[in-house]
Amino acid sequence: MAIKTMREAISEALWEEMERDERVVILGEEVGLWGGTYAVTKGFYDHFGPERVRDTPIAEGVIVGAANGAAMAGLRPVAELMTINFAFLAMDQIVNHSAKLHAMFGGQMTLPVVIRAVGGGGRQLGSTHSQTPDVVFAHFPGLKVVSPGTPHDAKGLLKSAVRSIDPVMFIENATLYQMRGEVPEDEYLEPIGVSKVQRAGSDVTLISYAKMLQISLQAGERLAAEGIEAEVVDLRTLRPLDMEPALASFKRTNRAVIVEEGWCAYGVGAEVAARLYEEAFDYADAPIRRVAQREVPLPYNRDLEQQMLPGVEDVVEMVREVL
Amino acid sequence: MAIKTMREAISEALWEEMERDERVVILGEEVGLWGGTYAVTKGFYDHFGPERVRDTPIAEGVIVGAANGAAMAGLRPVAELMTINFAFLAMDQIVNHSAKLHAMFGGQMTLPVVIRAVGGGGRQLGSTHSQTPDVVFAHFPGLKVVSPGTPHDAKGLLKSAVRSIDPVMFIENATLYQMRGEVPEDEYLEPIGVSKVQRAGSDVTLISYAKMLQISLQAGERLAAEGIEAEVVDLRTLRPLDMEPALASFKRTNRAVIVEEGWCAYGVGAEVAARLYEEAFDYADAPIRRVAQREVPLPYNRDLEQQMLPGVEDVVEMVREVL
Amino acid sequence: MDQKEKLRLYHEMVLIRRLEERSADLYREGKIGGFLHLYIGQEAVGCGVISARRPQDRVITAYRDHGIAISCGMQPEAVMAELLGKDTGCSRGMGGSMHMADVDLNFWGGHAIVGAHLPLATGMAWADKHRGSDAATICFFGEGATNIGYFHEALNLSMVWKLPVLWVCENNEYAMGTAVERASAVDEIRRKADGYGMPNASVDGMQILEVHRAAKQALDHVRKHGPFLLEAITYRFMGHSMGDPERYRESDEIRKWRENDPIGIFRKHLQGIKGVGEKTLEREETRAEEQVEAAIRFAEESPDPTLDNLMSLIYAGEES
Amino acid sequence: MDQKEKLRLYHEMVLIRRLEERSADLYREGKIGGFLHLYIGQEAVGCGVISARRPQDRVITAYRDHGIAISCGMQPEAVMAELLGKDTGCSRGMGGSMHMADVDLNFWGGHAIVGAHLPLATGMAWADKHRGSDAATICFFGEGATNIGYFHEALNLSMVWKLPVLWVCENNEYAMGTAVERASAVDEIRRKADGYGMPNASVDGMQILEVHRAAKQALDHVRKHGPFLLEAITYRFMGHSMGDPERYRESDEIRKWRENDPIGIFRKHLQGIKGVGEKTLEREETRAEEQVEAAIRFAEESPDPTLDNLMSLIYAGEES
Ligand SMILES: Cc1ncc(C[n+]2csc(CCOP(=O)(O)OP(=O)(O)O)c2C)c(N)n1
Ligand SMILES: Cc1ncc(C[n+]2csc(CCOP(=O)(O)OP(=O)(O)O)c2C)c(N)n1
Ligand SMILES: [Mg+2]
Ligand SMILES: [Mg+2]
Repeated sequence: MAIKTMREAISEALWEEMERDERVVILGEEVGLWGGTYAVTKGFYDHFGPERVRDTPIAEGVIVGAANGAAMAGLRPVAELMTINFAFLAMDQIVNHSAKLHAMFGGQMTLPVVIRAVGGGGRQLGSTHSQTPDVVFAHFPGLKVVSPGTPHDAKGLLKSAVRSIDPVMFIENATLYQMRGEVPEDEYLEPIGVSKVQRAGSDVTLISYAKMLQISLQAGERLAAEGIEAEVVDLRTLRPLDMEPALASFKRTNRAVIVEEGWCAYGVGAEVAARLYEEAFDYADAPIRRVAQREVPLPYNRDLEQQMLPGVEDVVEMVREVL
Repeated sequence: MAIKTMREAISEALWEEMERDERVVILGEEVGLWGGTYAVTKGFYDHFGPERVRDTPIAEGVIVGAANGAAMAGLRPVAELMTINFAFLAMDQIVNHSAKLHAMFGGQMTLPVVIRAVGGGGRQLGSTHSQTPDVVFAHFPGLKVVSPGTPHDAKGLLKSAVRSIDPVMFIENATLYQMRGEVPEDEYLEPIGVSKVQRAGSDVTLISYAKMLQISLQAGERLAAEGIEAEVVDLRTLRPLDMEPALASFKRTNRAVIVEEGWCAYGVGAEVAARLYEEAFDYADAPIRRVAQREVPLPYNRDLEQQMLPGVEDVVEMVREVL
Repeated sequence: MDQKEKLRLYHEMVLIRRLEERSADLYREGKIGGFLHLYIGQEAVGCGVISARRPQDRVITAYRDHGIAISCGMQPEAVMAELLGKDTGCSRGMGGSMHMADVDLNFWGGHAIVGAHLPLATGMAWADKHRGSDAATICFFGEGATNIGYFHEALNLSMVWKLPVLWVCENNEYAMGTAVERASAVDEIRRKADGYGMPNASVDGMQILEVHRAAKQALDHVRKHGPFLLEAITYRFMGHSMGDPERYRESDEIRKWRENDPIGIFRKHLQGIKGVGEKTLEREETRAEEQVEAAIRFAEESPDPTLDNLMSLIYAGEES
Repeated sequence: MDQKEKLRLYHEMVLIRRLEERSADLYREGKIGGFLHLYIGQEAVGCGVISARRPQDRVITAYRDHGIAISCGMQPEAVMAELLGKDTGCSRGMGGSMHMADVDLNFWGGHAIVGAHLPLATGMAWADKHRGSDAATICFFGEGATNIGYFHEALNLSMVWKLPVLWVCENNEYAMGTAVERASAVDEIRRKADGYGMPNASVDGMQILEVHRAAKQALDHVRKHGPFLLEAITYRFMGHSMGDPERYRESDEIRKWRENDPIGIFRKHLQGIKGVGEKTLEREETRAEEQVEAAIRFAEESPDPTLDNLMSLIYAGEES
């Protein structure tokens, strides 16, 4: 297996799917001539041409709206939102249209659209540009919400997303693009809606996804040095949410900490904790804890911003608390 | 005390605040000449004039945006969104601006804006017009999210919202406007961010808000007939969330059911359950349960839609399960 | 337009009118729920424009969609059953009045978020152009919808990408209770096209033959050069939806417009044609009435959708 | 404009230029984080327009805001400290480069969601008009922002409510890497005003005196009659933000525009004025440089904001 960056893995997934299926088209701000704000679509414009890699005006409503319409008419659009913070300008198209038209018209229309959006904090961009509001999208039935934490999963899941006939919100992390990991040479798909154990352990269950998977794995290493073996479960998909691996692990470890980058209140961790208790109440030996972003609009000041974000130390401390 | 409808209570709150403070202005679609889509502002246009009761184009982005700007410049705007489903067209203004500008500019600007929005299902309006996505707004620090369940609280809380120098999302229920309840004659305020016990009981704690408060109270009556005394806690404010009354009750009853109208997954109930366990783990004698909307875009067909919404029977059944 | 086609259109207009009049009854009886927005008074716009389309041309509109559905070829049964929330409805009882569609007829719905279907139209036209198809997309919307951001984003993109979209603004003077000039900086809506350098025209929306002619010309332009904005001046005779107190307009104004009933106008025109006698017209009218009653019977006898139906509709599936 | 005011403006332009050049250094040194969008090349627009405002007139702009902040009267210390994320920064280290404001100077920020501050401007102007104040609101935005729905909703509402807003489009030819005509149906941005029946004008954005004159006239109109759209043709000499690979334009094009440096043009004009010698100009230049260095020292010595500061900012309070 080759070692690739997350950016390469995502880029390859798109490239391969465009080669495979000529209905796949990309649209968004600066996806073409510029090569993608985060260089994910670098080289696409020259190779696939401006008809399949469409630069758009700054108009998120019609970016997602046109993707929805094109999907209804048989294309397989991949819409890129420059950051997930701008998804709020397309919110109506995402939650009222992508997520609903299939069911609302009795199944006549399908909306095979992928909405790629980059999120995450920690880059001193100020509060409107640093959000991780994944949970907000995961709340809507009809939508699938995917957010990978390794290059391997990013590639396999994005390929599945492009092939899915349901709308998929695919959430990436700007601070993970440089991260490296193993990626198979041969073609493969990862299934949407399936969680995965990314590290085995028997003392405590860490449940996370996306960037926080990496933080959790690092915390796992740190804990291992102290003789504590953490099992790390990667949700990968927030909707539909597969609780099985987390439940199985929790039933063995009887202790869980959920780690997410977004705000704690009404976050992903709340749902996961509620589900663990609902389905494995008798297995809980200690309160399930959540590690998440502090309840503030993120500040520009570097140190202050870092303090507000969940880190390895926070996870390690919380694990000590549940043990 | 007089008996008044929810509509009258809300209307009176606005009227009194407009009489009290001439900085208070109303804007929105059909708030003026029409008298409000749900007749909440009936008579306001004639009494306060078109300068203070402003009909707007259908343009939710600039409705909330102009309210934000006017608030920055010293007015006290109350923006009405015809339904909360259209709040997604103003999502960026609500979560990226109302909620953030105060902190992002170091406290220089205040945004004393009230965003009134009507939500809820059960009126056969189809999936894009029937949502209860309150939790989605409650996820954002900087915003206050209020949703009353009685005429008394609606009036007192809305008056507090208008006086608050922080942005408040005030969520009403279309199917509650006709509901009657006691409303004091004298002026009063209800504090934002304070939950309240609406029915005393010792066997189980029902936690809910808005329309589901009424459903929970009805379930309480039904259960009482069987000798089960439910304590009903009304959250009233989703952010900041006051867990004290719910915690105190849960510590006595050791059993809780959370009832909300929106979808279960990543809903309000998840957060409340997670908090109860975090702060009163040892008091839980049974898994905390959630009663909520089924995970579907709501259908038009009347019976099918009703089946998807939480009702008294669902609550009663769930209580039996936790006992 | 030949006489046969004219009679077909007359029948279509009457069918729409009767169907909606009976829908209003059923709404009052509580058999139809939700919101019900009637097209009464505006029939010449939909019938006129859609009679100029070819089968490959897509149609999309807002919530005031019963007439458009019929003009696209939907059977009254499928409309009525949807209004009654039945499994035999065009949207299987999931959509209701505001959300009718039949994609096999190239009718892409009935959309109830004001303005939100304009981007959808842009996307459909993009897909057609991308594949080299010569289909056009016809997008209807109210004048109230021209004030929302979607209108701007969609018209601009359609122009930049030179997409085959015919934008049809049905200017019926009001958005709910808001008269045009109270919400729009220009009251001649076609002027808005100037901001996009988009060709445009205005037409008397009460005259079906004029609408048909204008639409034909506009569609020719669309196929050859790209987007076109057609403004049809019309009026809704009824309230915005059932239960509208109509405090925002004078009954005199309504009366004056009613004298311009598009069906009355067209009927007069037909009466003037040699060979079309009163009998012929009455026959079409009776036929329409019978169709509507049959549709009501069909709808009432149809089954409700089941929970299983609904559950199978949340997601389309895994792989295609 | 008298000679003293001209020299003041020359100093302002040079101060902005030096401050941004040094900011670029500090960014490369890692002392400034986040995104840094430089105004270099566009100084004549902000300086020219804002020199025509009265103190009661509000100013609001996008993320390319350092120059506008200085023109509104912000001290270089407050700008630099904000760039370094310090508690002494104009936004107390919470906003950074993109989010500068000083409401006491009637400068309402620096906003980084493209187009989102146009509705804010509408609202501020509404508040002023509502209170009977004669203040105007000046709203700057890029040509790229004119394609988003907010532009449409805000311009339309400002016209319908006849609000005192001067809309200033800084057309610098590109939105990130997208040339005007690749994203906008019209490349002469002022044409968009036609869709709202809004008076408009275009001005050479490299000539500060012309900008000043045009802004003065426009503001007169705004105070008397309502909104006006002023398009300033300009160019950004640097990348969109630090780290822009600039693959979307030719270096030749940049060179040609650089010959039109607004500071160079204005310097030449000043050299031609009797009584303004080379010495005077150099003195202003040196003063600007010293101010910038002093601002950097101030910023570097300033304290960081504390966690308590931040926590106290989430909500403003309960009652007013
Ligand atoms: C985004 C949004 N805002 C508000 C509404 C409520 N609403 C439904 S129809 C309507 C009026 C639309 O007027 P117009 O576009 O002129 O169409 P008409 O009803 O006259 O056919 C309004 C405000 C909505 N459905 N969607
Ligand atoms: C809603 C939104 N979409 C995208 C972006 C990313 N973005 C920031 S600046 C910019 C280009 C804006 O161009 P223009 O309005 O011409 O201003 P200029 O940078 O040229 O001054 C883009 C796309 C954003 N900040 N907000
Ligand atoms: Mg209308
Ligand atoms: Mg630009």
